[in-house]
Amino acid sequence: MRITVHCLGPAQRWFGVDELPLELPDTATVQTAIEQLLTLSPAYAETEPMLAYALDEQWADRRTPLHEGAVLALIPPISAG
Amino acid sequence: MRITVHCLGPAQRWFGVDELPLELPDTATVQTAIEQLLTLSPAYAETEPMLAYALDEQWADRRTPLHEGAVLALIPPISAG
Amino acid sequence: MERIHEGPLPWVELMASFAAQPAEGALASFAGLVRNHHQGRAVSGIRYHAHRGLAARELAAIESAIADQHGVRCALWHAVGDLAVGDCSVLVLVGSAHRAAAFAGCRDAIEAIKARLPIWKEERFADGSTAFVAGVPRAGLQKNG
Amino acid sequence: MERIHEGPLPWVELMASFAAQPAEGALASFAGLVRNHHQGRAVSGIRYHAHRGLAARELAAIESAIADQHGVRCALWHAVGDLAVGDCSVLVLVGSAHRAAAFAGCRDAIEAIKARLPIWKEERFADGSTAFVAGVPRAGLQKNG
Repeated sequence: MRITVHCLGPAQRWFGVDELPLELPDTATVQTAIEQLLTLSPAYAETEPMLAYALDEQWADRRTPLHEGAVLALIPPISAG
Repeated sequence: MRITVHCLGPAQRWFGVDELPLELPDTATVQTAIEQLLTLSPAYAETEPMLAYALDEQWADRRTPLHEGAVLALIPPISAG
Repeated sequence: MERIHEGPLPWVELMASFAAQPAEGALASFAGLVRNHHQGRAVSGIRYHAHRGLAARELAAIESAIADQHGVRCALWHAVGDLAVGDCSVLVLVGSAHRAAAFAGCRDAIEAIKARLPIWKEERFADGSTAFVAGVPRAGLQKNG
Repeated sequence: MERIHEGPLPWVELMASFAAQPAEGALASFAGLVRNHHQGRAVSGIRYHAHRGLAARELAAIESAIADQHGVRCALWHAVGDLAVGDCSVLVLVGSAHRAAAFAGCRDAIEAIKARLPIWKEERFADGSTAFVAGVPRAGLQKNG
Protein backbone atom coordinates (compact mmCIF):
# COMPACT_ATOMS: atom_id res chain seq x y z
CA MET A 1 0.00 0.00 0.00
CA ARG A 2 0.95 3.60 -0.37
CA ILE A 3 0.37 6.10 2.50
CA THR A 4 1.21 9.76 3.08
CA VAL A 5 3.16 10.86 6.17
CA HIS A 6 2.40 14.37 7.44
CA CYS A 7 5.47 15.89 9.08
CA LEU A 8 4.08 18.39 11.59
CA GLY A 9 5.94 21.13 13.48
CA PRO A 10 9.59 20.22 14.03
CA ALA A 11 9.12 17.00 12.06
CA GLN A 12 9.23 19.15 8.91
CA ARG A 13 12.86 19.85 9.69
CA TRP A 14 13.73 16.22 10.35
CA PHE A 15 12.53 15.11 6.93
CA GLY A 16 12.95 18.38 5.00
CA VAL A 17 9.36 18.19 3.73
CA ASP A 18 5.78 18.59 4.94
CA GLU A 19 4.57 15.41 3.29
CA LEU A 20 6.29 12.15 2.56
CA PRO A 21 4.96 9.17 0.56
CA LEU A 22 5.68 5.70 1.98
CA GLU A 23 5.35 2.35 0.22
CA LEU A 24 4.46 -0.37 2.76
CA PRO A 25 3.35 -4.03 2.79
CA ASP A 26 -0.41 -4.60 2.89
CA THR A 27 -0.27 -5.81 6.51
CA ALA A 28 1.51 -2.67 7.71
CA THR A 29 0.64 -0.98 10.99
CA VAL A 30 1.75 2.39 12.36
CA GLN A 31 4.76 0.54 13.79
CA THR A 32 5.75 -0.68 10.31
CA ALA A 33 5.74 2.91 9.06
CA ILE A 34 7.75 4.06 12.07
CA GLU A 35 10.42 1.47 11.35
CA GLN A 36 10.79 2.70 7.78
CA LEU A 37 10.88 6.35 8.88
CA LEU A 38 13.61 5.59 11.44
CA THR A 39 15.95 4.75 8.55
CA LEU A 40 15.34 8.16 6.95
CA SER A 41 16.17 10.66 9.70
CA PRO A 42 18.54 10.41 12.65
CA ALA A 43 16.82 13.41 14.29
CA TYR A 44 13.49 11.61 14.11
CA ALA A 45 15.05 8.42 15.43
CA GLU A 46 16.38 10.31 18.43
CA THR A 47 13.01 11.84 19.34
CA GLU A 48 10.71 9.02 18.22
CA PRO A 49 10.02 7.59 21.71
CA MET A 50 8.35 10.92 22.59
CA LEU A 51 6.09 11.07 19.52
CA ALA A 52 2.37 10.49 19.20
CA TYR A 53 0.64 9.51 15.94
CA ALA A 54 -2.65 10.29 14.25
CA LEU A 55 -4.23 8.35 11.42
CA ASP A 56 -6.76 10.13 9.20
CA GLU A 57 -7.46 12.79 11.84
CA GLN A 58 -7.82 10.31 14.74
CA TRP A 59 -5.30 9.54 17.45
CA ALA A 60 -3.66 6.22 16.63
CA ASP A 61 -1.94 3.43 18.46
CA ARG A 62 1.34 1.98 17.20
CA ARG A 63 -0.56 -1.24 16.51
CA THR A 64 -3.25 0.50 14.44
CA PRO A 65 -3.40 -1.06 10.95
CA LEU A 66 -2.79 1.20 7.97
CA HIS A 67 -4.67 1.17 4.69
CA GLU A 68 -4.17 2.33 1.12
CA GLY A 69 -4.29 6.13 0.96
CA ALA A 70 -3.99 6.58 4.74
CA VAL A 71 -2.61 9.83 6.12
CA LEU A 72 -0.30 9.27 9.07
CA ALA A 73 0.56 12.42 11.07
CA LEU A 74 3.70 12.61 13.16
CA ILE A 75 2.99 14.48 16.42
CA PRO A 76 6.31 15.56 17.98
CA PRO A 77 6.44 16.88 21.55
CA ILE A 78 4.00 19.80 21.64
CA SER A 79 4.40 23.46 22.64
CA ALA A 80 0.88 24.87 22.64
CA GLY A 81 -0.11 27.99 24.54
CA MET B 1 -15.71 67.62 72.29
CA ARG B 2 -17.99 67.20 69.33
CA ILE B 3 -17.36 64.54 66.69
CA THR B 4 -19.21 63.28 63.61
CA VAL B 5 -20.09 59.62 63.17
CA HIS B 6 -20.29 58.34 59.58
CA CYS B 7 -22.79 55.53 59.28
CA LEU B 8 -21.61 53.48 56.31
CA GLY B 9 -23.45 50.76 54.42
CA PRO B 10 -25.99 48.98 56.62
CA ALA B 11 -25.12 51.31 59.53
CA GLN B 12 -27.25 53.92 57.77
CA ARG B 13 -30.26 51.76 58.50
CA TRP B 14 -29.36 51.19 62.14
CA PHE B 15 -29.27 54.91 62.89
CA GLY B 16 -31.61 56.17 60.15
CA VAL B 17 -29.01 58.73 59.00
CA ASP B 18 -25.69 58.93 57.17
CA GLU B 19 -24.10 61.23 59.72
CA LEU B 20 -24.62 61.60 63.43
CA PRO B 21 -23.12 64.25 65.75
CA LEU B 22 -21.85 63.06 69.15
CA GLU B 23 -20.96 65.16 72.20
CA LEU B 24 -18.22 63.44 74.22
CA PRO B 25 -15.89 64.20 77.15
CA ASP B 26 -12.45 65.60 76.19
CA THR B 27 -10.73 62.34 77.16
CA ALA B 28 -12.94 60.25 74.88
CA THR B 29 -11.59 57.36 72.79
CA VAL B 30 -13.26 55.34 70.07
CA GLN B 31 -14.51 53.06 72.87
CA THR B 32 -16.24 56.02 74.55
CA ALA B 33 -18.08 56.79 71.32
CA ILE B 34 -19.04 53.15 70.88
CA GLU B 35 -20.58 53.08 74.34
CA GLN B 36 -22.72 56.08 73.56
CA LEU B 37 -23.77 54.65 70.17
CA LEU B 38 -24.77 51.35 71.81
CA THR B 39 -27.55 53.21 73.66
CA LEU B 40 -28.97 54.57 70.39
CA SER B 41 -29.53 51.46 68.26
CA PRO B 42 -30.28 47.86 69.24
CA ALA B 43 -29.34 46.70 65.71
CA TYR B 44 -25.93 48.33 66.08
CA ALA B 45 -25.51 46.84 69.54
CA GLU B 46 -26.18 43.38 68.16
CA THR B 47 -23.57 43.69 65.37
CA GLU B 48 -21.00 45.87 67.15
CA PRO B 49 -18.53 43.06 67.98
CA MET B 50 -18.05 42.55 64.22
CA LEU B 51 -17.43 46.22 63.38
CA ALA B 52 -14.20 47.98 62.48
CA TYR B 53 -13.66 51.73 62.87
CA ALA B 54 -11.84 54.44 60.99
CA LEU B 55 -10.90 57.86 62.32
CA ASP B 56 -10.31 60.68 59.81
CA GLU B 57 -9.72 58.21 56.94
CA GLN B 58 -7.33 55.97 58.91
CA TRP B 59 -8.11 52.60 60.45
CA ALA B 60 -8.54 53.09 64.19
CA ASP B 61 -8.20 51.04 67.35
CA ARG B 62 -10.88 51.10 70.02
CA ARG B 63 -8.33 52.79 72.28
CA THR B 64 -7.54 55.54 69.73
CA PRO B 65 -8.18 58.97 71.32
CA LEU B 66 -10.71 61.23 69.62
CA HIS B 67 -10.41 64.98 69.10
CA GLU B 68 -12.67 67.95 68.46
CA GLY B 69 -14.07 67.74 64.92
CA ALA B 70 -13.01 64.10 64.40
CA VAL B 71 -14.86 61.96 61.86
CA LEU B 72 -15.45 58.43 63.13
CA ALA B 73 -16.57 55.94 60.46
CA LEU B 74 -18.48 52.79 61.39
CA ILE B 75 -17.33 49.88 59.21
CA PRO B 76 -19.93 47.07 59.42
CA PRO B 77 -19.14 43.59 58.04
CA ILE B 78 -18.17 44.12 54.41
CA SER B 79 -19.50 42.66 51.16
CA ALA B 80 -17.06 43.86 48.48
CA GLY B 81 -16.67 42.18 45.11
CA MET C 1 -8.90 55.64 35.92
CA GLU C 2 -9.55 55.98 39.67
CA ARG C 3 -9.43 52.62 41.44
CA ILE C 4 -12.79 53.37 43.07
CA HIS C 5 -15.00 54.23 40.13
CA GLU C 6 -18.53 55.66 40.05
CA GLY C 7 -20.75 53.34 38.01
CA PRO C 8 -20.04 50.11 36.09
CA LEU C 9 -16.38 49.39 35.31
CA PRO C 10 -15.48 49.66 31.60
CA TRP C 11 -13.67 46.36 32.00
CA VAL C 12 -13.10 45.54 28.34
CA GLU C 13 -11.31 48.84 27.77
CA LEU C 14 -9.36 48.48 31.00
CA MET C 15 -8.14 45.05 29.91
CA ALA C 16 -7.17 46.22 26.45
CA SER C 17 -5.07 49.08 27.82
CA PHE C 18 -3.48 46.95 30.55
CA ALA C 19 -2.25 44.29 28.15
CA ALA C 20 0.37 46.02 26.05
CA GLN C 21 3.53 44.82 27.81
CA PRO C 22 5.91 42.96 25.48
CA ALA C 23 7.77 41.12 28.26
CA GLU C 24 4.61 39.47 29.58
CA GLY C 25 3.33 36.20 28.20
CA ALA C 26 0.49 35.65 30.65
CA LEU C 27 -2.51 37.80 31.51
CA ALA C 28 -4.92 36.45 34.11
CA SER C 29 -8.06 38.35 34.95
CA PHE C 30 -11.08 38.16 37.17
CA ALA C 31 -14.19 40.23 36.54
CA GLY C 32 -17.02 40.28 39.05
CA LEU C 33 -20.38 40.88 37.37
CA VAL C 34 -23.77 41.64 38.90
CA ARG C 35 -25.80 38.41 38.90
CA ASN C 36 -29.57 38.23 38.47
CA HIS C 37 -29.94 36.00 41.54
CA HIS C 38 -28.68 35.70 45.11
CA GLN C 39 -29.63 33.05 47.64
CA GLY C 40 -32.67 32.09 45.62
CA ARG C 41 -34.05 35.60 45.07
CA ALA C 42 -34.26 37.46 41.74
CA VAL C 43 -31.95 40.48 41.81
CA SER C 44 -32.47 43.44 39.47
CA GLY C 45 -29.39 45.43 40.49
CA ILE C 46 -26.95 46.34 43.24
CA ARG C 47 -26.04 49.67 44.83
CA TYR C 48 -22.44 49.61 46.05
CA HIS C 49 -21.72 51.78 49.09
CA ALA C 50 -18.13 52.50 50.10
CA HIS C 51 -15.80 54.33 52.39
CA ARG C 52 -14.12 55.71 49.30
CA GLY C 53 -10.92 57.02 50.83
CA LEU C 54 -10.14 53.85 52.73
CA ALA C 55 -11.28 51.59 49.91
CA ALA C 56 -8.97 53.35 47.44
CA ARG C 57 -6.05 53.08 49.84
CA GLU C 58 -6.75 49.39 50.47
CA LEU C 59 -6.84 48.68 46.74
CA ALA C 60 -3.50 50.42 46.27
CA ALA C 61 -2.03 48.43 49.18
CA ILE C 62 -3.32 45.14 47.77
CA GLU C 63 -1.89 45.97 44.32
CA SER C 64 1.54 46.59 45.83
CA ALA C 65 1.43 43.48 47.98
CA ILE C 66 0.42 41.24 45.08
CA ALA C 67 3.11 42.73 42.84
CA ASP C 68 5.79 42.21 45.49
CA GLN C 69 4.73 38.74 46.61
CA HIS C 70 4.24 37.26 43.16
CA GLY C 71 6.64 39.34 41.03
CA VAL C 72 3.81 40.42 38.73
CA ARG C 73 2.09 43.56 37.47
CA CYS C 74 -1.32 44.03 39.09
CA ALA C 75 -4.15 46.51 38.61
CA LEU C 76 -7.41 46.62 40.58
CA TRP C 77 -10.67 48.52 40.34
CA HIS C 78 -13.98 48.44 42.22
CA ALA C 79 -17.24 50.14 41.25
CA VAL C 80 -19.49 52.17 43.55
CA GLY C 81 -23.03 53.45 42.99
CA ASP C 82 -25.85 51.81 41.07
CA LEU C 83 -25.11 48.77 38.87
CA ALA C 84 -27.47 46.69 36.76
CA VAL C 85 -27.38 42.95 36.10
CA GLY C 86 -24.33 42.15 33.93
CA ASP C 87 -22.40 45.26 34.96
CA CYS C 88 -18.84 44.80 36.15
CA SER C 89 -18.32 45.61 39.84
CA VAL C 90 -14.73 44.50 40.40
CA LEU C 91 -11.79 43.85 38.08
CA VAL C 92 -8.46 42.16 38.79
CA LEU C 93 -5.76 42.17 36.11
CA VAL C 94 -2.42 40.44 36.56
CA GLY C 95 0.34 40.34 33.97
CA SER C 96 3.41 38.14 34.28
CA ALA C 97 6.09 36.45 32.24
CA HIS C 98 4.63 33.08 33.29
CA ARG C 99 1.16 31.81 34.05
CA ALA C 100 1.57 30.30 37.52
CA ALA C 101 2.38 33.67 39.09
CA ALA C 102 -0.40 35.36 37.10
CA PHE C 103 -3.02 32.91 38.38
CA ALA C 104 -1.79 33.02 41.97
CA GLY C 105 -1.70 36.81 42.00
CA CYS C 106 -5.18 37.07 40.50
CA ARG C 107 -6.67 34.68 43.03
CA ASP C 108 -4.96 36.30 46.01
CA ALA C 109 -6.04 39.78 44.88
CA ILE C 110 -9.76 39.00 44.70
CA GLU C 111 -9.63 37.20 48.04
CA ALA C 112 -7.92 40.23 49.63
CA ILE C 113 -10.49 42.58 48.09
CA LYS C 114 -13.35 40.56 49.54
CA ALA C 115 -11.70 40.33 52.94
CA ARG C 116 -10.54 43.93 53.29
CA LEU C 117 -12.38 46.55 51.19
CA PRO C 118 -14.87 48.74 53.12
CA ILE C 119 -17.62 48.30 50.53
CA TRP C 120 -21.22 47.15 50.98
CA LYS C 121 -23.68 45.66 48.53
CA GLU C 122 -27.31 46.76 48.75
CA GLU C 123 -29.38 44.48 46.51
CA ARG C 124 -32.50 45.57 44.68
CA PHE C 125 -34.99 42.76 44.21
CA ALA C 126 -37.53 42.20 41.48
CA ASP C 127 -40.33 43.30 43.85
CA GLY C 128 -38.68 46.70 44.38
CA SER C 129 -37.45 46.04 47.92
CA THR C 130 -33.79 46.42 48.87
CA ALA C 131 -31.52 44.80 51.43
CA PHE C 132 -27.87 44.89 52.39
CA VAL C 133 -26.00 41.65 51.80
CA ALA C 134 -24.87 39.98 55.02
CA GLY C 135 -21.18 40.82 55.16
CA VAL C 136 -18.05 39.43 56.74
CA PRO C 137 -16.09 41.19 59.48
CA ARG C 138 -13.20 42.96 57.86
CA ALA C 139 -10.02 40.87 58.01
CA GLY C 140 -6.47 42.03 58.61
CA LEU C 141 -7.39 45.20 60.48
CA GLN C 142 -4.48 47.60 60.34
CA LYS C 143 -5.26 49.38 63.55
CA ASN C 144 -3.86 52.87 63.94
CA GLY C 145 -2.60 52.41 60.38
CA MET D 1 -15.34 32.08 15.72
CA GLU D 2 -13.47 28.85 14.94
CA ARG D 3 -11.59 27.55 17.97
CA ILE D 4 -8.43 27.23 15.88
CA HIS D 5 -8.05 30.69 14.38
CA GLU D 6 -5.66 31.93 11.70
CA GLY D 7 -3.70 34.90 13.07
CA PRO D 8 -3.82 36.74 16.42
CA LEU D 9 -6.93 36.15 18.53
CA PRO D 10 -9.23 39.20 18.86
CA TRP D 11 -9.35 38.47 22.57
CA VAL D 12 -10.91 41.71 23.75
CA GLU D 13 -13.90 41.23 21.44
CA LEU D 14 -14.15 37.54 22.34
CA MET D 15 -14.28 38.45 26.04
CA ALA D 16 -16.88 41.13 25.54
CA SER D 17 -19.19 38.79 23.65
CA PHE D 18 -18.67 35.90 26.08
CA ALA D 19 -19.63 37.94 29.14
CA ALA D 20 -23.32 38.68 28.67
CA GLN D 21 -24.81 35.99 30.92
CA PRO D 22 -27.02 37.43 33.67
CA ALA D 23 -26.78 34.37 35.94
CA GLU D 24 -23.00 34.52 36.17
CA GLY D 25 -21.21 36.63 38.75
CA ALA D 26 -17.67 35.50 38.01
CA LEU D 27 -15.63 35.62 34.81
CA ALA D 28 -12.08 34.29 34.97
CA SER D 29 -9.84 34.51 31.95
CA PHE D 30 -6.37 33.62 30.82
CA ALA D 31 -4.79 35.17 27.75
CA GLY D 32 -1.45 33.93 26.47
CA LEU D 33 0.47 36.68 24.69
CA VAL D 34 3.62 36.47 22.59
CA ARG D 35 6.56 37.59 24.77
CA ASN D 36 9.61 39.42 23.50
CA HIS D 37 11.97 37.00 25.23
CA HIS D 38 12.43 33.27 25.81
CA GLN D 39 15.22 31.59 27.71
CA GLY D 40 17.37 34.69 27.53
CA ARG D 41 16.96 35.36 23.79
CA ALA D 42 15.13 38.27 22.18
CA VAL D 43 12.05 37.01 20.31
CA SER D 44 10.45 39.04 17.51
CA GLY D 45 7.50 36.73 16.81
CA ILE D 46 6.19 33.18 16.80
CA ARG D 47 4.78 31.02 14.03
CA TYR D 48 2.26 28.54 15.39
CA HIS D 49 2.01 25.24 13.51
CA ALA D 50 -0.88 22.89 14.20
CA HIS D 51 -2.65 19.70 13.32
CA ARG D 52 -5.78 21.76 12.87
CA GLY D 53 -8.36 19.00 12.82
CA LEU D 54 -7.08 17.28 15.93
CA ALA D 55 -6.36 20.56 17.72
CA ALA D 56 -9.92 21.77 17.15
CA ARG D 57 -11.32 18.48 18.39
CA GLU D 58 -9.09 18.55 21.48
CA LEU D 59 -10.20 22.11 22.30
CA ALA D 60 -13.85 21.07 22.04
CA ALA D 61 -13.19 18.07 24.28
CA ILE D 62 -11.41 20.20 26.89
CA GLU D 63 -14.28 22.74 26.86
CA SER D 64 -16.80 19.99 27.55
CA ALA D 65 -14.68 18.36 30.25
CA ILE D 66 -14.12 21.68 32.07
CA ALA D 67 -17.81 22.56 31.88
CA ASP D 68 -18.82 19.17 33.26
CA GLN D 69 -16.18 18.90 35.97
CA HIS D 70 -16.56 22.42 37.33
CA GLY D 71 -20.17 23.23 36.48
CA VAL D 72 -19.10 26.30 34.49
CA ARG D 73 -19.36 27.79 31.00
CA CYS D 74 -16.04 27.53 29.16
CA ALA D 75 -14.79 28.78 25.80
CA LEU D 76 -11.35 28.19 24.31
CA TRP D 77 -9.42 29.46 21.30
CA HIS D 78 -5.89 28.98 19.96
CA ALA D 79 -4.17 30.93 17.20
CA VAL D 80 -2.16 29.45 14.33
CA GLY D 81 0.11 31.17 11.82
CA ASP D 82 2.37 34.18 12.33
CA LEU D 83 2.04 36.23 15.50
CA ALA D 84 3.99 39.29 16.61
CA VAL D 85 5.05 40.27 20.12
CA GLY D 86 1.98 41.21 22.15
CA ASP D 87 -0.43 39.19 20.00
CA CYS D 88 -2.79 36.79 21.75
CA SER D 89 -2.09 33.12 21.01
CA VAL D 90 -4.45 31.37 23.41
CA LEU D 91 -7.58 32.44 25.27
CA VAL D 92 -9.46 30.72 28.09
CA LEU D 93 -12.78 32.16 29.27
CA VAL D 94 -14.74 30.66 32.15
CA GLY D 95 -18.03 32.02 33.47
CA SER D 96 -19.65 30.80 36.67
CA ALA D 97 -22.05 31.86 39.37
CA HIS D 98 -19.16 31.79 41.84
CA ARG D 99 -15.46 32.55 41.63
CA ALA D 100 -13.87 29.37 42.99
CA ALA D 101 -15.20 27.26 40.13
CA ALA D 102 -14.29 29.95 37.60
CA PHE D 103 -10.66 30.04 38.74
CA ALA D 104 -10.34 26.26 38.94
CA GLY D 105 -11.84 25.79 35.48
CA CYS D 106 -9.61 28.45 33.97
CA ARG D 107 -6.47 26.96 35.44
CA ASP D 108 -7.35 23.40 34.47
CA ALA D 109 -8.21 24.46 30.92
CA ILE D 110 -4.87 26.11 30.17
CA GLU D 111 -2.98 23.18 31.69
CA ALA D 112 -4.96 20.76 29.50
CA ILE D 113 -4.30 22.89 26.42
CA LYS D 114 -0.57 22.86 27.08
CA ALA D 115 -0.55 19.12 27.75
CA ARG D 116 -2.76 17.98 24.87
CA LEU D 117 -3.02 20.33 21.87
CA PRO D 118 -1.02 19.28 18.78
CA ILE D 119 0.45 22.74 18.24
CA TRP D 120 4.10 23.81 17.86
CA LYS D 121 5.77 27.17 18.40
CA GLU D 122 8.48 28.22 15.97
CA GLU D 123 10.22 31.28 17.37
CA ARG D 124 11.71 34.03 15.25
CA PHE D 125 14.66 35.70 16.91
CA ALA D 126 15.95 39.24 16.58
CA ASP D 127 18.80 38.01 14.35
CA GLY D 128 16.34 36.53 11.84
CA SER D 129 16.94 32.88 12.74
CA THR D 130 14.09 30.58 13.75
CA ALA D 131 13.80 27.53 15.99
CA PHE D 132 11.07 25.26 17.27
CA VAL D 133 10.50 25.45 21.02
CA ALA D 134 11.44 22.24 22.82
CA GLY D 135 8.08 20.62 23.49
CA VAL D 136 6.61 18.11 25.90
CA PRO D 137 5.36 14.68 24.90
CA ARG D 138 1.62 14.87 24.46
CA ALA D 139 -0.22 13.76 27.60
CA GLY D 140 -3.38 11.72 27.89
CA LEU D 141 -3.08 10.00 24.52
CA GLN D 142 -6.49 8.79 23.44
CA LYS D 143 -5.29 5.95 21.32
CA ASN D 144 -7.61 4.77 18.61
CA GLY D 145 -9.86 7.62 19.77
